[in-house]
Amino acid sequence: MRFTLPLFPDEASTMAGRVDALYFYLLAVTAFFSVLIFVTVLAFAVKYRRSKHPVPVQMEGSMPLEVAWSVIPLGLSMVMFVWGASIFFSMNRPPRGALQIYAVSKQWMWKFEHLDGQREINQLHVPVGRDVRLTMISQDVIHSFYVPAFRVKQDVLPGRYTTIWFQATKPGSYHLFCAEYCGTNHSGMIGQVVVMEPAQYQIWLSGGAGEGSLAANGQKLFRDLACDTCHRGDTGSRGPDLAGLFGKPVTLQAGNKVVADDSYIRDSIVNPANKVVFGYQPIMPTFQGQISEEGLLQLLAYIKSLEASKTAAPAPGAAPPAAVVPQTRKTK
Amino acid sequence: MSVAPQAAESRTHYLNADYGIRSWLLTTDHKRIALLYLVTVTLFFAVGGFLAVLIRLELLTPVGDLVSSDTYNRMFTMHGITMVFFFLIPSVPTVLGNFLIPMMIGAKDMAFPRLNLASWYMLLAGGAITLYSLVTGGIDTGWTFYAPLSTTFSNTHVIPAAVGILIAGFSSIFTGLNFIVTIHRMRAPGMTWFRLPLFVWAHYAASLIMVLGTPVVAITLVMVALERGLHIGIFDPRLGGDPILFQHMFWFYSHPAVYIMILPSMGVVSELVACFARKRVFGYPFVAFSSLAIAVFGFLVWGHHMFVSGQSVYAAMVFSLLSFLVAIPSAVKVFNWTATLYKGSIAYNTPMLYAFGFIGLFTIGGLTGLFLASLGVDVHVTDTYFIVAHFHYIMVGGVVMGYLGGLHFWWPKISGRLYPEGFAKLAALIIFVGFNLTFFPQFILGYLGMPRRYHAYPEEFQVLNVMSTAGASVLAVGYLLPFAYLLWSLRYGPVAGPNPWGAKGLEWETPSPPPTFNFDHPPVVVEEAYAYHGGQEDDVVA
Amino acid sequence: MSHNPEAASHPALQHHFDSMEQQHGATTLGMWLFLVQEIMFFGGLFTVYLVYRVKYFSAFAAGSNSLDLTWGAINTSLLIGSSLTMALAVHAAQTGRRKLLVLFLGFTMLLGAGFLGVKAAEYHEKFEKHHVPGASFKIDLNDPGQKGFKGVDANNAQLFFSLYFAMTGMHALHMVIGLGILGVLLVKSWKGHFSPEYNSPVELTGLYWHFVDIVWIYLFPLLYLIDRYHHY
Amino acid sequence: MSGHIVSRRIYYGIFAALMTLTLLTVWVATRDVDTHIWGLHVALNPVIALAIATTKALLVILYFMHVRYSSKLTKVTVLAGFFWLGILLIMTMGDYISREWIKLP
Repeated sequence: MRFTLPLFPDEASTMAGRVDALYFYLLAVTAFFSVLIFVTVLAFAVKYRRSKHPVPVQMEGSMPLEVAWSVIPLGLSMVMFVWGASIFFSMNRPPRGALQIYAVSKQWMWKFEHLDGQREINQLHVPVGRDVRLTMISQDVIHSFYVPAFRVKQDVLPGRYTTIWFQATKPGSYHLFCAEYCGTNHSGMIGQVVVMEPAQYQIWLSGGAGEGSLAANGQKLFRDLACDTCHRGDTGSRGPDLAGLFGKPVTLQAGNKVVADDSYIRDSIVNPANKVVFGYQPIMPTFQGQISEEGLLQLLAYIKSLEASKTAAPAPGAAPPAAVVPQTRKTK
Repeated sequence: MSVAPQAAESRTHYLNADYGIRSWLLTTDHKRIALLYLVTVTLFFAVGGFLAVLIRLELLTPVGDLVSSDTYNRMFTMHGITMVFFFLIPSVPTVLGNFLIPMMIGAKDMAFPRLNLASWYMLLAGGAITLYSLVTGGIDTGWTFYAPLSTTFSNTHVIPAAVGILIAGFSSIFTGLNFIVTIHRMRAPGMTWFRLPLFVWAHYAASLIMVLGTPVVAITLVMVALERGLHIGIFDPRLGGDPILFQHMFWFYSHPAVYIMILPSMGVVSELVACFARKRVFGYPFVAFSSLAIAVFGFLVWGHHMFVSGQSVYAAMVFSLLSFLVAIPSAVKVFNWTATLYKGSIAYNTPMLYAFGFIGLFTIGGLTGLFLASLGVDVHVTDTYFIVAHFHYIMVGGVVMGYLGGLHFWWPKISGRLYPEGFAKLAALIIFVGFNLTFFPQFILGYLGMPRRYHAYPEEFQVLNVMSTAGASVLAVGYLLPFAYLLWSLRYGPVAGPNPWGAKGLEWETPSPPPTFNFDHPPVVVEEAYAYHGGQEDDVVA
Repeated sequence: MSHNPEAASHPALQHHFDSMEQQHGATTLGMWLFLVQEIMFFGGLFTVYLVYRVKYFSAFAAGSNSLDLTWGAINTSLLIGSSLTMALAVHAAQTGRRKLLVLFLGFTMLLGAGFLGVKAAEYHEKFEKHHVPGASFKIDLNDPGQKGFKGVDANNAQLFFSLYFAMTGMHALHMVIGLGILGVLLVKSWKGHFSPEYNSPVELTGLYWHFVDIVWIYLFPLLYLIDRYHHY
Repeated sequence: MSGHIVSRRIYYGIFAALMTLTLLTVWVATRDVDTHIWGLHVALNPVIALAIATTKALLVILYFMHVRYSSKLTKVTVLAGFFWLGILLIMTMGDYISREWIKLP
């Protein structure tokens, strides 16, 4: 047994400092009140012990005291609330232009897919000093993506995308844990986040991407599933045009508008009957259970990569549309 | 002792009024039912405690070497289920509450004595079915039964465990119902609401939660069983269901359930502090109403278990704000107990030591709750050992301390005998030290990022885990001691008089052990609770 | 909570109560608390219903329109009628009219049984159509009666029927229990157990029966009346 | 001792009202009562259906169940039941309604 007694985790993301600052405020307030109560109780217990103080002095309550010890803690805790909520809000709003990576979790492993086509299992390579955004989904039960050194955590749900973002500040290798109990090998569902200097990250990127970019694979799947017979992108096609769709509002049959985000596109593939676009017939069959989560992510990446001006289905063999090189890519 | 204790054997009381197994299994006397519960919850505590020891032994080393991960998962699941549903929730209300509330309000029995007995049978049946799932292979979903793990993916005995908890839930509902009706309708003449002991107020508040919250978890478990048996899509995302909905329904009950556990213990502490400081409780109405405030606000905060679950960001913010509000009435209680000590005349009997322990540990447990209500910090520490430490400080440091304090305090009333004070003080000390050694390191582990429910863990967490396991073994010794000396005292303990502590309250005005219908003469109440006057006349135990 | 040991002791007064008044107050409050518990128990189902109805409205509308409105309305009337006869039974008990009490309890049971009969017929029809959730569930778009399910995800339709069966099934279970209690009351009232001084069991059973009626009063529009207009 | 005795005429009146409301709710359900408020399409059918159901439930509670003639404690107990049901429904729906409010870039 190595005798190490760590008391404080690494701070390796922009969020870590903010969380720790609030943590120290909380520690200070709670330490103060703990000591206050312990000392008072002990002092009274000793000073008024029965052998020294046999006759108690009866008293009623005291309204000013009751008000004071309700209002002061309330005020202090409202500071905690506002402070904590503002951090939480930042955690839940990924900044624009973040490097997009996809994650699929299953019992009991993590799979990461980079836009260039690199795939990793239980390891995630990211560059230092760059916002990274993960769009995550689970194939089976609920998992939770947790990197203690980054102070971020987000449950990964089956059937629905969740996102998390961080900006690593120190190169190194950090624990990745599954934090939501997920069955037999829950404690084995661990991995590493490897934070690299940008130059090294470039070298790593140019390494193993053998199977084409995510969007290109999505394009292939799009054709294999014959999506392009209906989503042709010209007038009179039976399905809506997908070019430039991502991030835009869509009017549905019931008259309501929704924004075509990750979840909308996924739902429209696996459960098309629920979100039929205004002016179209509900003829699309469901693809529930027919496309793997990774396949869905490839389709998603492909649809995101389509820009409005281009045709929906470029000639076979053409370069994958839009810039998919992460360094220059702007997510919409 | 200044009052000559009358020999318990020479008169008829609830223990010797009737003999034989039938007289116990068919009794409708709330005091006998309380003893049936005492035996039952002690049994479940032993099962849960044994599993806790195994869990801590496994975590002595970073690798999973003592048991397989499947076994480990079954152990912590069963530890959670037995401790929460079959020990902590019933403990104080069904043992101490059942025994004392009719006496404290001057009634002959609970409002529905047969329902009271039926509730015990329900707890027993629910426990038996749950233990059946343990011996036939166990269940590995965690006590929280999160879907879709519990509904689709686990291949363990989820349905029997759910059914067992459902039945135990109805035991709890009927207990709460019985308390509320008893407190409303059975009070002795002169026993107004503001003369009620705070113990009764606390149980009233806890009973509200039992009646209003438990049915929701009951129907949720029915749906889990249906989903598991029929795959109808209520919580299965592949069929259009939403697993987050399960979490909402589960925590709607299971968060307030924490207050079902802690409120009755808070009631115990109010009694102990008043008696051993010889003072009326400072700010009685504030302490009383804070119980009700906790019961009501406790229902509005369940979403703080779900900050990283994929719940709406805005819902999370509302739940966070409300969670801070529920902290205030708890703080008010602690401050009032502290103020009660001021200029009191404080004796250090064992129950008072447990009350001190409760105040200290509950303070830490409650204040660390603020970390979890703060959204930004909760994201980091939720589902880690920080949570585990926090709720053990509340549930073990709070509830069990209160339960043991109350058990010692009323033991003379229950059994007619005094426990050995020296051993009892030693045990209280051992439990306090062992508890802190077990659970304080877990706060640090949690902030370092060690997730809960891990069978194996990275090496750098080992030292803290070894400390925790060492503490657990101390704690285990601490819990075995009362078990031994309380049994011993049944036969060899000095005979207690009706009021060995010089305490106020109707239960102390009747002999120990009390007669079957509690009072030889129907009491009439003429003064407030805790009418300690300060003279030596109250001072029975030197 | 008036304690009056001198009050005339009624044979139905239990030992731990001081007076019939106290006993009546306690049992009534106990029954109301039980009903509050029931509200929360059904409330869990209503919550699930609400979430999925909002999420999968078209599937719920299609499922609702596949239910038989006429039978639903008839059942609502039967149950309201049984509530009336139950209220009259309580009245008969309070005024000490034994024969009327027996008669109205009998009517109540009859109407309740009629409700369950209709429910059984409806369940049977769902079974024939394979609309019972589970492995054999299917939507048959070739059946002209199921045209409304066009463009609806079968899983979501199944969710509607799951909730339909869970809610009406839980309700029917309460009816069956109610009928059992009414049967016991019928025998007891025949034997003259109840009087103007002591009729709490009739009154409390009445509360329970009316509560079950109220649950149905909500279930009827929630399950049978979704988006009827657009499907007509 | 027994509870309040309500006149039988009230019972018949309530029964008639309940039957009328049942017919009304069936009739309204098959009519188009959707409307536009500030240009938003609002389906009034479920609102009316639930308003009628609540009226019916209130009649049953107040008269058949004698709550109108009962103690304050009974009234508070009934209210508490519906209040807590409201907490469960509203706070759960709060999550579902506000999930889409946060705009991800």
